[in-house]
Order: sequence, then structure tokens, then C-alpha cells
Amino acid sequence: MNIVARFEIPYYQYLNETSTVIDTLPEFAQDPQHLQRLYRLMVLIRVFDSKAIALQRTGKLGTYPSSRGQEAVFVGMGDALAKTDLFVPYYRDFGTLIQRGAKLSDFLMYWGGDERGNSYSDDKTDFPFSVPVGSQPLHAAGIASAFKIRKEKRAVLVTCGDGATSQGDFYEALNLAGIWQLPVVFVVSNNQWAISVPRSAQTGAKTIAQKAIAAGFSGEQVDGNDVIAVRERVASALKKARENNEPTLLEILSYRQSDHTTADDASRYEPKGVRETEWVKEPIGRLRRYLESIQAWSETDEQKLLAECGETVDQAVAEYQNCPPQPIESIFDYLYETLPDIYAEQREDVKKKEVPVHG
Amino acid sequence: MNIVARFEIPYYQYLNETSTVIDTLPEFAQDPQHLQRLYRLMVLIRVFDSKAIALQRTGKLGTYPSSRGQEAVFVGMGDALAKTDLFVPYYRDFGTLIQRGAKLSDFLMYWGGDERGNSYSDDKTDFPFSVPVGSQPLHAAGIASAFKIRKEKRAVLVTCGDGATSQGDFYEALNLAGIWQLPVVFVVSNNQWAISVPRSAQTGAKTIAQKAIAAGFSGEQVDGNDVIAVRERVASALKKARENNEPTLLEILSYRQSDHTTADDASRYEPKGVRETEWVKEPIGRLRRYLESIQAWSETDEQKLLAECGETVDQAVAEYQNCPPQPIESIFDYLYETLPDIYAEQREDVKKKEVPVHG
Amino acid sequence: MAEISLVEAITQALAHEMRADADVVLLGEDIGKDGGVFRATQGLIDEFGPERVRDTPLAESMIAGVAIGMATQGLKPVAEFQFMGFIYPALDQIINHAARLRNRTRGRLTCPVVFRAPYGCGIRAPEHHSESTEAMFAHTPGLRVVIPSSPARAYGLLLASIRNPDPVVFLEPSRLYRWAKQDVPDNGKALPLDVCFTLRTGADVTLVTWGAMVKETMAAADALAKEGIQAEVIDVATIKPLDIATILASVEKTGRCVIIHEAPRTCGVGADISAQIAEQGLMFLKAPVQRVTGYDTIVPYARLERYYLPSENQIIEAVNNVMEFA
Amino acid sequence: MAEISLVEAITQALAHEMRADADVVLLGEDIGKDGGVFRATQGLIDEFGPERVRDTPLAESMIAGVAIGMATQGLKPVAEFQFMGFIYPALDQIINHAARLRNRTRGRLTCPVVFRAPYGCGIRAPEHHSESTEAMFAHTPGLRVVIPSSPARAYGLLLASIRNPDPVVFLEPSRLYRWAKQDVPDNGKALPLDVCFTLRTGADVTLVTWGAMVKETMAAADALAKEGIQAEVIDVATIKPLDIATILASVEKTGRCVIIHEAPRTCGVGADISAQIAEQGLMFLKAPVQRVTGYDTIVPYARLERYYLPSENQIIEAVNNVMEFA
Ligand SMILES: Cc1ncc(C[n+]2csc(CCOP(=O)(O)OP(=O)(O)O)c2C)c(N)n1
Ligand SMILES: Cc1ncc(C[n+]2csc(CCOP(=O)(O)OP(=O)(O)O)c2C)c(N)n1
Ligand SMILES: [Mg+2]
Ligand SMILES: [Mg+2]
Repeated sequence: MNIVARFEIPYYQYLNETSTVIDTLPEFAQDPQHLQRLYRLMVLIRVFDSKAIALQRTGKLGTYPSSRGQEAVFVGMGDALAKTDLFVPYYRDFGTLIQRGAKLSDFLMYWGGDERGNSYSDDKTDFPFSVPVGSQPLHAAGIASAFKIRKEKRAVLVTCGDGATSQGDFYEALNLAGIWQLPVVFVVSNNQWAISVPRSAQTGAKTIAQKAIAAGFSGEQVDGNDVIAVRERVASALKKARENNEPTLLEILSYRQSDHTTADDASRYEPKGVRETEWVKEPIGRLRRYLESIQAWSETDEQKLLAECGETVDQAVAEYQNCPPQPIESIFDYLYETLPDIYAEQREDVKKKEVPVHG
Repeated sequence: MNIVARFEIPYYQYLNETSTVIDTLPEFAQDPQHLQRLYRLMVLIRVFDSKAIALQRTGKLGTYPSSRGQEAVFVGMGDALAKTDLFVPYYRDFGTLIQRGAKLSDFLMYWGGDERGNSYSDDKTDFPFSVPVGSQPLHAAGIASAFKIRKEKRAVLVTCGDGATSQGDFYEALNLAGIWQLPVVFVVSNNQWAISVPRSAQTGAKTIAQKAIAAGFSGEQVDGNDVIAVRERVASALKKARENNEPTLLEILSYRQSDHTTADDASRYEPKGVRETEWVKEPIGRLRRYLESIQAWSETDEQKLLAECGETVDQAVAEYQNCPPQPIESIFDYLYETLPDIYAEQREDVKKKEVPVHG
Repeated sequence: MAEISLVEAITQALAHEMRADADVVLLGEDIGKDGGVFRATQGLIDEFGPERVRDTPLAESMIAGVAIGMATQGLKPVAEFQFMGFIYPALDQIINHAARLRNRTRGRLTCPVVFRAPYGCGIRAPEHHSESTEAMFAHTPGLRVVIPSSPARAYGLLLASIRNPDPVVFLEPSRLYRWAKQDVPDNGKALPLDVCFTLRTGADVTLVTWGAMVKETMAAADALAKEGIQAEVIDVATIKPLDIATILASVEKTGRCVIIHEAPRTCGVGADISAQIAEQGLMFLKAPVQRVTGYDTIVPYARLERYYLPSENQIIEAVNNVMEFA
Repeated sequence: MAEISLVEAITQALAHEMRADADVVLLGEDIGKDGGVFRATQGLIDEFGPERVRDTPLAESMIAGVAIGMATQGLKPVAEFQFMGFIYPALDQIINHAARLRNRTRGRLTCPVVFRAPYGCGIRAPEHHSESTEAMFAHTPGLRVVIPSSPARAYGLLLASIRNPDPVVFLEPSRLYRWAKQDVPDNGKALPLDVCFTLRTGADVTLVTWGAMVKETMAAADALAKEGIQAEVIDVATIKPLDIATILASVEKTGRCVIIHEAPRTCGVGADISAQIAEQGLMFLKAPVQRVTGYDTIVPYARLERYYLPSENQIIEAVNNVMEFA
């Protein structure tokens, strides 16, 4: 018996849960202004999130999946992406997309049940959310193939949850990226739950990062409550993708500090006290304490920021609520480039349709 | 940065390509009679194989996938299986199934286009061949779940090719086996080709064995030209499955010494000379030379065996050719336990159908 | 006795059969502690334990393939897909394996699985949560497709499906999950598969429907009755194999037929029913058979989804049309 | 000019379009050096290189998903599935993504992919190699389904499909791959999508068919002509969206219609055509529309598969039946 192959999985963290710097900070993180920018974005996400949940509770929005606890993941990714890269998000990723040109109101439209929410105001290249869990990594592999065929130095970043890693499509995408050497970064936002199924019941693998070994490239664990680590590892993986067509799998660890969506009730399955225990690792407080420790943040800054965020979010809500509905016949207008004649009659028919108000 | 997980992949071989014993032989292999039994089976497979190809060439059989070069894989597995285990084969595995109670004529029926070939004369529990590549490991996981639920000490052995390991279903099955701790052994018969696609273009992973790491259990490479290694590692994995509900992935390495099937022409894509280079590792000659070296085999034995095998195969061919066709209406008779009334008319209709002889 | 909803009737049937038959096991995403996203398996893990109520990893092809493997060993798995829109990754396992295992082994191995999924639109769920592609399964030889439209039929047909020795795709109209409640005695009595249920008799026109559209169809029949038109309403219930005899007998009586379904019009199951009436019932038709269906478009997001669904008015209009023929 | 077979016409169309448009890329299993198991891509890797003729790992969902990703970036991928029976793992990607990407992004992202697959039975291939489930795709809003039945139509329709800005499922009848040869000039002229082709005109009966059944249908029409019955033969060609106008116009003329397809009868595309004729053409029908189809059973293994396929005799018999009505 010989050993023919050996592998190892690293774990990255810069700012630990007590806001102590435990490794040499990457260059960007030595600039307090950069960290403040990341901080502001995380807070904006959290404020938006609470608002969206409130809107849903009062019947003004559909089912909504919260970002609470995962803000550092989304902000770190958005900050690491280059404008020319392409982003393929899953349904929790609005925090990344708002850094790419999408507007907060786009997401209210989307979760409010309006397709125009996928138009992404000033971001015309990124993908819309993927709802079929685990299907989108294949799209990312296809996009990365196109970039490589055209010899463009662009990377693709695709995200999914820990649950999604059990899907065959996830694996097929990794396998292709490994063999075709595609410029793609796979991020698994491991928030420890897939609705009610804990990470421990999703796979027998010790880490999700090691799933990259099956595809022959490297996988890493990253502390997802440390926005510095997220930003740094995603940027480094994107660089390898752009420059060497080298794929990477990043498992970014955090904790879902909310129900799965507003349609869920986590108290049915989440063990008592865990959420609170996990809260001490939470990313926003962690960065704030660090910024305060280097005198780069104050209570005044905080109050000002909260007020600003409140205003931004209120404005998004107003945009959403003032947006007139789509014409009814629009349900036919994007099915094909040109609607085949035989459907014209149906398109006329729907215009005349009266629909009862009740469900 | 910390290392949070480490893995390694072992490779097993007892009898190397010069028929030298390079490791302490497992107990069974110290019994020359046992090795002779394995040898006889490998030769039978090869004789059958040539006959089947000849039948296909003369229009007496449909498309047929040869076992040539992989005989040790099939024989080693069949010998390792316990009667009470369950076997889920892929389409090259008749060499295993004949050790389980299926008859050679069953396979001529199957490849000759007759569903009754799946009845497996004296083997009523094993699965029929799976043609949709990579789909069957999930069935094995399901069967293993049933065994575990019923607390039966039985293992499931499932096989597929190297190409099949790119399928999502393959991975989903491994993942489930890892998390549910199922008594299942996954064998990948890596013959280096998936039709025209070489192993090197199928996955970027250095070994296929390491795909088990993604599912959190152990994977090994085994020399598939060494029937002793195959028998030993499969038996050991089955034992772990039966006794500890522990899954294993075995990548068994050999070389496809034939076209993919009789419908294929490997000269279109197989580099010249490779098949010949690989032939020196071939399993039958390897074992014969070893048996001869311990005075357990002679030219007389060989001639007698070849004559016996020829007879056995001829008898199978006669059984196949003498088997009257199924009644035409049988195409309806196994669709449901009881054919729903509305299809009765179709069943009557097909009985009256005259069909032109020509294609 | 307390009245229960359709989804509660599903739970009641599952619990009944799990008590009666130790071989019945459930598997699916979030069916354990969570009780399923619609609560169809609520409480079952407490009574039957996690061995028989199995939360799976998130992989639909796996759910189907594993259920098939279990079924061949004499278990009777009931596999839940969270929404019909997520059943597609499992189609290969369902079509290429479940539907043909008995046939390809000449009866040696069988596949008594029930594949359950909530289906249909109208609950303001996100995209991909509104599919009604029962026609795909109805086109597949070897499958049964069963769709209940009331708590009582949900209970009786689910019991029958679990006891059936062949694979059944069991589609539950999510729009009706909590709609009308009914007294459903937990007596273990299955309803027959492979037959239609006549929900209302009438001599003037036959309305053929299934699933959630039973709601609008019954409402339309009530409204029509007030105008003096007596509609016979048939709930197809088993979509495959189709009980065309009951439908033909009704159309023979009424001479008029409107078929209502939620799925897109083209190649929906309504087309097949219409074609069969045209083949076998042309002589007694007083008017062309009409279909009132979903449009040939993707179900719109929540804001416009009600426009996709056939409405009571459309059904009434179609009936008025067929009544106009002499 | 040499005559070429249907499969050679496919190769010719692919080569033409790859020369004309650098964005066209091919992907699939064994399409490179091997030229595909039916040789549809023979020689293309030599001319266009492995970047544009890409052998993929063995994973059909991957092939579809990757093609979708490529298509959104302006490439025009033509993805080959080795047999239609192996397309099922890709259905999720095709239905949930390809078919609705334009719609869900209000036109921001589009998906100009061609999904090619050999389809149908009758070539004595192993099990799962004989599927004809075009109805599943025809039921899916957002897709086009195109099926050629001659070398010329294979060439012209494949060019049109590649140039089409939306996803096309392009099904090639493997039974016809090497059947009749035809002169097919390599002139880059596409044929129109979304319309039927009338292969033969006749006043007595309309025969509607597509794919490999065109062979038996034309033979039946010849035989019928000898008995004095003039059949009009329509090759539907684009199954979705269906050119019902051409079919109705023909049935208006002949008053009689027989629909022939290889797929199982129940919920096949024939049902929808029949239903549409019943809805819109009842007034000019002289006899009930008949369907001659594959049975509602799994395609038998090679020894009995010819019994599954509709035969020339069955078509003639059906025509004689519809002719009997006054
Ligand atoms: C293919 C598919 N199956 C099931 C669902 C229903 N569903 C939506 S989210 C979800 C859990 C996803 O968990 P994870 O991937 O960990 O992402 P998270 O929501 O935790 O961020 C499930 C089962 C779906 N959307 N798609
Ligand atoms: C799902 C599916 N896709 C494609 C095929 C066609 N096909 C049959 S065998 C084969 C190659 C399989 O290669 P591998 O898994 O290495 O097994 P081997 O034949 O080499 O033993 C392919 C592509 C199939 N049978 N099933
Ligand atoms: Mg999660
Ligand atoms: Mg192989």
C-alpha cells in the first residue's frame, strides 16, 4: 500500500470574535476608510433587511429571505469583485448586488412579485437570483468558459448555500471547472442551515471546502463573520481566476441569524440558545469594535449612519410602492424575442381578464 | 491561516505486472485453489466476450460492451460478495453476475434485445444493468438504507465507470452514503475511457478515489489488473459496510482492451500503441504466470480450461438461440401489476400487428 | 368530529398508513422536525422517529433514486418534493427508472413509491413555486398520476397510492391545502384509483377538471345553475390512467364539454381528453369541446399570477359558448 | 453535387454556421475526435479546434447548464445529448432556466442555445435509446421544438435554429439519419421555423406527422394513391409553436385527418393537434380525427421494438376508417 495523493484544507481569519487582529492584515484592511466603507454597507444591509421583513409582515412584500448574520459575506464579495467580473448570485445576495449597480428597490420589486426586479438598474451583466437551489454554479461555469474562449481576463463569482452543495449540479460545475480550468470562484455561504436541515445533516464531509478535492482544485474555509477575511480570500481567488484560469472553492462560515425566510419559523427546529451563542461572532459588531479600537468609529458616526441608512431604505420603499404595475399582457412579452402568432390570441385574452381580488 | 483537515489516498497492489508478490498476500490468496477458481472465471469471461463480439458481427446479437481487460475487476467483486449482499451493476458487469446465479444466456438475451435477459436465472435479488450512466449509485444508497432500517447485516455493492463519476447522481449518492452512514461500497471501474473521452479529460482530480473526500469517507485506488487486490479490497470494504455501516469508494484501475462497444471504433480516438503498452499489465496473464510460478497451473490445465469454457459458452449460445420470442403482447404485461383497462385495447391491437421484416 | 383541511388529510393518511404498515417510510427535505414547508408531515417524526421520517440532504434526484432503491426492497417510500418546480432534477430517475423497473425486469423488481409534491400556482409564492406539469408524467408509460381536490379525496387517494404496487406521482394543489375543510374519518378506507369522481350531476354540459381548478369550476357550476344551466362536474382525480369512460358517458348525456386545467394549454392533459372525446364521442357532441386553461406562458410572479389562472368567468363564458350551439 | 444523408446535413449545417459565425460553439459527449456516436460532428474538431468543438465530461445537466451560461455571453452554443433518453437529467436546466431566462429578466439576458439530440426508436439500440418525448418540451412555455425529417430540412432548420435568439430543442430522428439521401446545397439558407411543410398535396385526407414517421406516412400516402385516395401529407417540423393554421386549412379542404406520431399516445403532441382541430375545425370535419401513435408502453427492447412503432398498414387502415364516414 502506497499513499498516492495528499490534501489539506486551510482556514482563514484576520479579525477574531473578540475583534483582535490575529494575522497580518492585508493591505486594503490597513486603510480605515476602506473598512469604514465595508462597515457602512453591512449596516445598510441590516437596516434594509429589517425593513423588508416589516413590509412582509404587513402584507406589502412576498416571502423574503433575510441576510442577517451573513452581511460580511455579501459585502466582502461585492468589494472584491472587479467591475468586469461577472456575478451569479443566489437568493440571499442582494448585499453583493447593490455594490454592482442594482438598487435596493429592485429587490423589493423582486420579492414583491414583479419580474422587473431582475432588471438591476445599473447592473446589466450580472445574473438574477437563482431559486432552484444549486443550479446556478453550472451557469457560472458556462460564463467562465465563454470568457476563456474569448481570452478575456474576467472572472466569474457564483454563490450558493451549504444546502446547495448536496445537489448534483453543484458537483458537476466544480468538476467541469477543474478539468477545463475555468476562471470561476465558487462561494458557499455556509450559514449552518438549509431551512430546517443543519449543516451536520447535509453532508458527512468535515468541511464543505474539501468538496473541491473531488474536482482537483483547492478549497478553503473562511471566517464569514470577518469581512476582512472574506474580502481578502475572495479577491485572491478572483485574481487566480483572472490571471491563471484557476478555480477555487471558498466555504465562508457564518450563522443564519433569522428564520430561513419570512415563511419559515425556525423555532420549530433550531435548538434554543444557539442563535444567541453564535451572535457573539456576528460580523457588524466585530468590525465596529475594531474600528472603535483604532479610533476610526464613534457613536456619532453610528447614529449618523443609521439615519442615512434609514433614509436610503425609505426611499427604496417609496420607489417600490410608487412603481405602477406592469401591463397584464407583459406576461407574454418576454417569452420569446418575438411572440409567435399562435399566442397572440392568448395575449389579447388576458388583457380582458377580470380577476377577483381575493386569493 | 490554520490547516483544519488533511486527507490521503492509498493505492493497493499485491501482484505486480511482472507477477511478483510485493506485499503479504491476504489469506484467501495463499490458497492456490482459490486463485485457480478466480483464474477460471476470468478466462470464461474472456471466452464469452469474444463469442459475443463474433455473434454481434454476424448480426446475431445487438450492441455489446466488451469486458476485455477488466476481467479481474468483475471476478474479484463477485468473489468478495456474500450471498446476502446485493449487487447493483452497470452494463459491463456480467462477469460479477455469473458468480451470483445469473446465466451466460441471460446476457445474450439482454444484448440480443429481450427483456427476459434481466430475469437472472438463479439470482432474483440483484439489479439489472443500469444503462443511464451514473444513475444507479442512488439505487444502491436506497437499498442500503432499507438494509440499515431493517438492521440487516447486508452490504450493497454498486459499480460504474470512470465517466459516470462526472454525473451529479454519482456524487449525490456518495454524499448521502456519507451522511447517513450507509452499508454501501461504490466501485468505479476506471478503464481510462468513457467512449472516446479519456480519464484525463473527465475530471481534474488526480485520482477518482479522492472524490470520496467530498462525502466524508475513505477512498482507495486498487490495481484492477491484480485480482488479488480487487478481491481483498472489495471484501474488506464490504465487511466495513456490513459491520459498521461504513461506506467506501474504490477506484479500480485497469484498461479497456477493446472498443467501447461493438458500435464503437476506438481507432478514431485511441492513441496508437497505448493499448499494447497497457496489455503487459493485463490480469489474466498476470495471474497465470503467478500460478505457474507456484506450480499451480500448467499448459494442460490451460487447454482443458479453454475447452470447457468453449463448451459452456456454446451451450449458452444454444440456449439463447433456441429461446422462443416473447409473445408480442408481453410489451404490455409488465408495465403495471395489473394493466389498467384503458390500455387493453392497445394490447389487443398489437397482437394483430404485422410488421415488415426490414428495418 | 373536527373538520380538517386538505393538507391535514394528507398528514392523517400518512400517519394512518405508517401505523398500519411498518414498511411505509417518508423522505424529503425538511419533512422531519419542521414537518415540511406546508406542514404535511407535521408531528410524524415524533410518532415514528427519524428512521421512518427522514430529512434528506438537498438533492431531488437523490430523493427519487433512493426511494426507488428502498422500494425494491419491499419498503413503501413516500418521497416529498418541496414544490413541483423542484421535481425536474428527479425526472430522470422517475422516467428512466421508477416507471420502467417492473417492465424491464419482467416483474422481478417492482417500485411501489409515491412521489408527492405540492403543485400549482395562486399562493403568491416566489418563482418556480407554481408549476403544474402533470402532463409530463401523464405522458410517461408505467406511471400513475393522482391529484386530489378535497380533504376526503386527499386522504382516500393517498392511502390508495401508498398501497398501490406501482409508482404514483401524487400532486397536491397547494392552493387548496387550507381552503375548504371537511369531516374525514380516519378509517383507513382508500378511495379507488383510476376512476373519475362526479362531483355534481347535470344534464346540460360536462365540466371536466382536476386539482385546484375544481374550486373555480364548482363555483362556475353554481353560478350557471342560477341561470338554469345544469353542469355535470367531473374531477378526473387519476390523470393517468385516465377514466375516459366516465367522461364519455357524461358527454354522451350532455352533448357538451368544457375542460378546465391550470397547466399551460399546449399539450396539457386537456388536449388528450379533448382528442379522445373527438375520436370516440364525435357523434354525440352538440358543440366543439372547449378548453379553459392556463396560458402558454410562464406563471407570472405574484403580482400578476392571478391573471394566469383560469377564472370562474372564463369557465362560465366557455359554457355559454358551447350552449349557443343548437 | 453529391447527395447527403440527414446526419451529413446536420454536419454540413454545423460547419457552415461555425464558419459564418465565430460565436457558434459545440459541446457534448464524444463530439470531438470521435465525431459523435452518430458522426454528426465528424471532422469539425479538425477544422474548428477543441475550443469550439468541446468534448465534455459525462454529465447532461452540466451540458445544458454550461450552454445556458455561454449563451448569455453572446456565444451560440449547440449542445448535443447523445440520445434523447439521456436528456432527462438536463430537464431542470432546460425548463427552469433556458426556457425562462428571457422572461424572468424582462429581456435583459437571453438564451440562444440549441439542444440537439437523436430521438426515436427503430435502430435496434439498447434500452433508453429510443425515446420520443417531444411532448414534454412542447408543453414548456419559452421553448421551441424543431424536428427535421429530410436532409434538406435538417440543414435548413438547424441553421434557422442556431440563428434563432431563443432556446430550441432540436430532435433528430435517428432512424432517418442514414435513410434517404438528398442534394443539399451548402448555401447557408435557413428554412423558416414555426411553419409546417406540406410534403404532398391531396384532396381526400390530411395526414399530419413529423420525424421518422414521415417515412411510413409517405409510403402509406403512395399506397393510398394507388387505391385512388389522395392524401395531403404535412410535416409539422416545428412542434412548438405549432403552425395550426396550415393544418386547419388542409383539414378544411379534405374534411378528414389522421395524425401519426411515434411517441406514446397519451398526452402526445397528436392530442393537442386533434384538440385544436376539434375546437376550431369541427364544422368542416367529415369524420373524427384519428391518431396512429406509439403505444402507451415503454419501447420494447430490439426484438419487439418494431411492434411498438406505428406501421404503414396502421396508417392505411386509419385512413380507410376516416374515409368510410360519408
Ligand atoms: C432545487 C430546489 N429544491 C428545493 C428548494 C426549496 N428551498 C429553498 S431554499 C432551501 C434551503 C437552501 O439552503 P442553503 O443552500 O443552505 O441556502 P440558505 O437558504 O441557507 O442560504 C430549500 C430547500 C429550492 N428552492 N430548489
Ligand atoms: C446518462 C447517459 N449519458 C450518456 C450515455 C451514453 N454512454 C453510454 S456508455 C458511455 C460512456 C461511459 O463511460 P464509463 O462510465 O467510463 O464506463 P465504461 O463504458 O468505460 O465502462 C456513454 C457516454 C448513457 N448511457 N447514459
Ligand atoms: Mg444555508
Ligand atoms: Mg470507462
